[in-house]
Amino acid sequence: MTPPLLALHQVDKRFAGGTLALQGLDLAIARGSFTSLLGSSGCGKSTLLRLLAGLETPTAGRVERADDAVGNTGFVFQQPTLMPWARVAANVALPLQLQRRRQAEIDTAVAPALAAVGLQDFGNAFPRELSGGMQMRASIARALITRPALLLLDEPFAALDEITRFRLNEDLLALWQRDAFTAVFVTHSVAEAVFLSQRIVVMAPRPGRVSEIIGLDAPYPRHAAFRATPAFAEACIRVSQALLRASDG
Amino acid sequence: MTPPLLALHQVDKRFAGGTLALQGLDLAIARGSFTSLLGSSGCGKSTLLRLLAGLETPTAGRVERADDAVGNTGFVFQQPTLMPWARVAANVALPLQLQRRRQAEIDTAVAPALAAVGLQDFGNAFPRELSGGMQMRASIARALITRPALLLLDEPFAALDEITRFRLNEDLLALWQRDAFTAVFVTHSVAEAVFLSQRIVVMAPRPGRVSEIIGLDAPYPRHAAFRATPAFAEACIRVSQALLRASDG
Amino acid sequence: ADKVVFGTNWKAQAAHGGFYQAIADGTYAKAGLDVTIRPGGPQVNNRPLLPAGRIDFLMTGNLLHSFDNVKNGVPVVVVAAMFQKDPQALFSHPGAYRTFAELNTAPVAWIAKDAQFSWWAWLKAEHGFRDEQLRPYAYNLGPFLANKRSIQQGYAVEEPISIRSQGGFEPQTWLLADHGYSTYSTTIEARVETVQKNPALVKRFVEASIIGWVNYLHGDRSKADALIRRDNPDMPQATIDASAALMKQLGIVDSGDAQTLGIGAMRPERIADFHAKMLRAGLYKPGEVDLSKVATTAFVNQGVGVALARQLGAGR
Amino acid sequence: MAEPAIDHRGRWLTPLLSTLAMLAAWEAAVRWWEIPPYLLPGPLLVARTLFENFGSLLPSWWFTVKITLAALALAVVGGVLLAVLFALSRRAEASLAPLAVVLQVTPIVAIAPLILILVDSTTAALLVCAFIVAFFPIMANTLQGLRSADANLRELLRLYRATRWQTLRYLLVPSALPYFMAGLKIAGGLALIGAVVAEFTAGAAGRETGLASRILEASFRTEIPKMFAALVLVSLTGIGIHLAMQALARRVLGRWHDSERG
Amino acid sequence: MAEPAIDHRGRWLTPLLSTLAMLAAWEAAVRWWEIPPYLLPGPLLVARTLFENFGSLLPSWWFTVKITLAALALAVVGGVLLAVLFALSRRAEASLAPLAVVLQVTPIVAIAPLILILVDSTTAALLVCAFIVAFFPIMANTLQGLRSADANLRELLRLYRATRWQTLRYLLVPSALPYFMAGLKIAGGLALIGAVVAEFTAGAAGRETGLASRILEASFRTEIPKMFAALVLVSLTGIGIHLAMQALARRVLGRWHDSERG
Ligand SMILES: Nc1ncnc2c1ncn2[C@@H]1O[C@H](COP(=O)(O)OP(=O)(O)OP(=O)(O)O)[C@@H](O)[C@H]1O
Ligand SMILES: Nc1ncnc2c1ncn2[C@@H]1O[C@H](COP(=O)(O)OP(=O)(O)OP(=O)(O)O)[C@@H](O)[C@H]1O
Ligand SMILES: [Mg+2]
Ligand SMILES: [Mg+2]
Repeated sequence: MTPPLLALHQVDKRFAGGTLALQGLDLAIARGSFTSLLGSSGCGKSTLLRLLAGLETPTAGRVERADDAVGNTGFVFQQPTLMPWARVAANVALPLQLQRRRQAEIDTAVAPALAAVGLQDFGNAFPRELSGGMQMRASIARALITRPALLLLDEPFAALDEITRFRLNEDLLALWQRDAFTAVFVTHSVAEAVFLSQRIVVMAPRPGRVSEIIGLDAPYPRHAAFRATPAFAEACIRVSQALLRASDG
Repeated sequence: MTPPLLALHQVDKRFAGGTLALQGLDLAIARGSFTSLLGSSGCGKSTLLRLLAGLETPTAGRVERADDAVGNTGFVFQQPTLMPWARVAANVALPLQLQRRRQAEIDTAVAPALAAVGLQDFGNAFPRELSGGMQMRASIARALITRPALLLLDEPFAALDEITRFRLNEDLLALWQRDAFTAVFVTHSVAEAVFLSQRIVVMAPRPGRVSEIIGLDAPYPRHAAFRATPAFAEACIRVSQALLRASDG
Repeated sequence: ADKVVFGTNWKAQAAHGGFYQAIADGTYAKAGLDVTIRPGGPQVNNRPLLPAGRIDFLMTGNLLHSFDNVKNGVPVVVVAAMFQKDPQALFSHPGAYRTFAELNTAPVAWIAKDAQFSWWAWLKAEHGFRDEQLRPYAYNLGPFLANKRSIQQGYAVEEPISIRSQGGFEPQTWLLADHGYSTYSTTIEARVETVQKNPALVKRFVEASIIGWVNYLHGDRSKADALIRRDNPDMPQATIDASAALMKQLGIVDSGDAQTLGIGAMRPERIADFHAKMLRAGLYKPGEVDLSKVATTAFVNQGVGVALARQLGAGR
Repeated sequence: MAEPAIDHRGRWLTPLLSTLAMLAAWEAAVRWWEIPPYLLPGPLLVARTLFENFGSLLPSWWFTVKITLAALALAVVGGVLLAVLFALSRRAEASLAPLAVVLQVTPIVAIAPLILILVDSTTAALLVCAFIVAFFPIMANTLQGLRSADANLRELLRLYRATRWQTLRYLLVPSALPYFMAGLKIAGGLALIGAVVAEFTAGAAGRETGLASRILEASFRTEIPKMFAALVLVSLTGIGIHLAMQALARRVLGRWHDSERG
Repeated sequence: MAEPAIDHRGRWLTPLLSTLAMLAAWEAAVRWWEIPPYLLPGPLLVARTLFENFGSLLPSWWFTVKITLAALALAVVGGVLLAVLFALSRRAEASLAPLAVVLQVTPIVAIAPLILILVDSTTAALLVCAFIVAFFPIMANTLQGLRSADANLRELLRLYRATRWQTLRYLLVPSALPYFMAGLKIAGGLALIGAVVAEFTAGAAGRETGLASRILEASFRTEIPKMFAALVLVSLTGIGIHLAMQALARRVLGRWHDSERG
């Protein structure tokens, strides 16, 4: 068996303020897998994602990150996190700039990236001139533009309407199948998690820990029709119940 | 018939950048009603809410706001919009401070307001020490603390897990019935809109305008069981179809 | 007693000794005056305070200021000239230059700002000095000591003492007064209004100051020195002693007319002669300065203190 | 705030009117109390003197302006470089910040002689002095600005393993701009005053003299109206620099920073 | 940045070591080129002179410190008040900003006599001069800070119909704090230099003298080691003020502002 791309061993995370955000967490993320994180607000999903990205260090335990994950990670933060002084196109182009790509290459990459999230007309706008959902979409475009090996998404579609959300869900899956990256996806939507993932990690709060891990074996590619299948509905119910158990426990 | 609390007549809103966010918008909000706004990302929902609050002025047309709405409005912005230098309790207390309430009165009001959104243990934290969903909940507590006559909510629950979200939905309805305020609620969740509202305004994009208005006559109080009724499912389907029509048109 | 504030143009030093003497030994008090001395300083400009009425008398370095006052309609007038010779001098390293005429070949001349606007113009016009030599003198000897070919300005009764102690050599002193710079110095200015309305006060102040100077130069100056050191705590007694000795040796105060007419003596002809030189130096245009308004001799030339000086053994 | 934005004409009219009002009050005070011109000349007299001496003041003004702008440029370069160094390394800050403070608080008057010994050309000495006066606000403000970069954006760049240089270029520098602009407004005035004060203390006379020499000369020679004329030139120059900086801030921050909206 | 935070001991050790290194280099230079003490004394000689003259320098130092702190307090009050006025009303800014600039760029040397005529006590004159030097950075920075308040929070307050005073208290003042602190760092040094320069020009004579008088005296008498001893006192005071301001900033911004993290 190949070693996992990312692995957490008995990880604790306590913040300076004293909050114990995560405790005794064990988790392995296989290369090329699609994992969703579900859990109540404040249970430590974002913190876990930041540990996976190497943006936080654990207070106890160990985080192992394979070499090909480091420096080749796309991250959609929970907040849009755009540079207010740069136009949308420049914001989206930033990761390429940081990789010192040639300007021509950048220009050809940015236009389709914007179009993919429906922002083709707003490349010249400043972030403050976008709606909340549009800002998140710009942030998604930025995370995808480098075709990262590891994609971490923190509630990327929460601010979007269902139609856009469904479309982007399918687009994301198509990309995942084409590029075979590893995805860790935080969402509050059970249906979204079921639609997208191979594995759903249900977290319990106070302190944050893994409550249950639910595997989903529906085959890919999954399309809109999958949402209408009994298997889908049944999985949703299983996950919802796991969530209920996690928040009761 | 009593005049509406808020009324928009043929309102256009064009931003300095040139974007025409709203065009020819007519809308009346009756006193004590619960209205939801649905529409694709960037179609002008937030802009409409800001017009209703008097935070923007229309470029054409008229916005009429009854005297009892002015200065007695609670607003949950799409972003948490907390003061980074103040602790959570102080952030929530701000509206009362501005109304120059006595400190004792403020102290007794803040604790239950925090508890209502599950932040009883975080009154002493700074906003940066909260998770995204917790920040939104603080913002909701702040909007409710003055018991406003008009409550404008811009995707307040988008960052929350379904369990918390369902609970807060019911809490909100209970408050609405007790205090008889007027609510305008922006959401991307069709189910949420159906569960909460008397009336759903479906907006169409580019430029933003009212596409359809769907009335819902399910009686209040509505509880979790309502979600399981055929009437609920049927309404959801109707609204979803209206949304599809709006984004196609 | 009448309250009188007397402003000087520098920190307390031996060159102000006579005035401190008159306070210390009660000469002013005897004249019915309660005098406060307000020292000036390198960047402290007490001069506007006189016409503004914040001080009553002002000690002024040379007559140029008085010419400027008349030219600009400032209603003040010179009532006495305590120094017959201006102690203003140039210094050079020993043996660097043989004659005053050679000084204009010095590569560097450390000259303070105020001098650049007054007698430097005269040195240029009369003695061939050049602006290229100029470097600003911030009353710090270091740059001069460091450059053997440089020259610098200074007070003949002040700088040689510190050059001696810091540089360890006796500088050559070129007194401007010996080369045609014929201004009076350490003059006392008063407002025209005071002179007209209260001449008695002016007379008492001038005459008590003269007596003060006689006593300072020829009598026991220990109490005056104590006052000087109170106003300027870092002034060592040795410097005061050396300075006082130089004043006598160079005949700064008590020479020429002063020996017969008394200290403070002024002659209009000499003022006119000095004015003519400054005219040639281009500092003034003809007719700009009404010489009759520059000074009044009503309070000097009475032989005050001459007898006292002889009695104290002056000239011996 | 609730106050409506002043319309375009108001933007010029208000300061003009208020300046005129102040000048009128000054003139009135001078006439009412009959303050003689050798103490405080009225603005009319100053204006006339300025007009009459304009030809002779102009070269001095130009000299001062040159020193000011050169010193400001040096201060910007030096201050920004130092701030960048400090922002990139706490160690560098800990080692060098004391030196920067020492430079700021050392009175030029005291060290001018040393500078004159070390530096041959008077103009260079003037520049050094004016630079010392002007660089600190740029440094302190830019540093605070570089430090104030958004923590989330900082993490984004860390994630992409941006080099220090990239972090600087793409994040820190734009974040510091509002602070830098405020520092520039302060330093603009300080460079001017630094040029003047430096000339007071380190300046030579002769042909190459600036406004400071004219001020001193007029002061020594009790030509107070002329002194005020020169001071007015200094003030006008300061206001000019200030307006230029303000326009620059508006241009640079205009479309994205809260401070330049409305 | 990637650099690890310096540990607690390092925070003191680094500047100490770097200062010692600089002093050693200075001493070595003085000895190597045999620079005479009347040009540039070595640090050892300066230290000895400082030690020997400590008793006589102490009262002067204390006098300067008093003026500095008083001027800084005045500058804070005046600068903040003016900034608040400007932030609340663009009109007020348009009318009065030119005056503030004029105050900033007018050389004290030139107007000191005028101040001495208007103000009776020398100490008060010193205060006025030092204030003039120090107030502008506070004003400019605080103004920029007040303007930089988050637009969304501004709207929130508008919604609750907060009065101007409330907007100021609950939003603008906290928003301005990071800018104000940077301004304070600048003004701290400027108040000190202002106190020194003011004493040079408006000179307290007689018993009540500060470090400026000691510097000048020593300079005139070419007691350069003593001058440097006094300058060192000024520098140390400046560094002390700077460290105090830094500690204050850390206290005030510590828990919430990006600039004071890590
Ligand atoms: N300050 C602004 N300046 C310029 N354009 C703006 C501004 N605010 C909003 N817009 C534009 O107006 C349109 C409507 O924005 P609005 O925020 O109302 O959308 P929304 O319906 O709330 O979207 P979302 O669901 O994504 O929040 C968008 O196209 C946006 O780009
Ligand atoms: N910087 C911080 N300092 C102190 N405590 C923090 C910090 N960041 C997060 N926390 C705490 O850690 C816990 C987990 O936060 P986290 O952001 O991981 O939650 P989350 O699962 O992402 O929640 P949400 O769904 O609301 O975004 C919370 O209790 C929060 O208060
Ligand atoms: Mg989160
Ligand atoms: Mg919105």
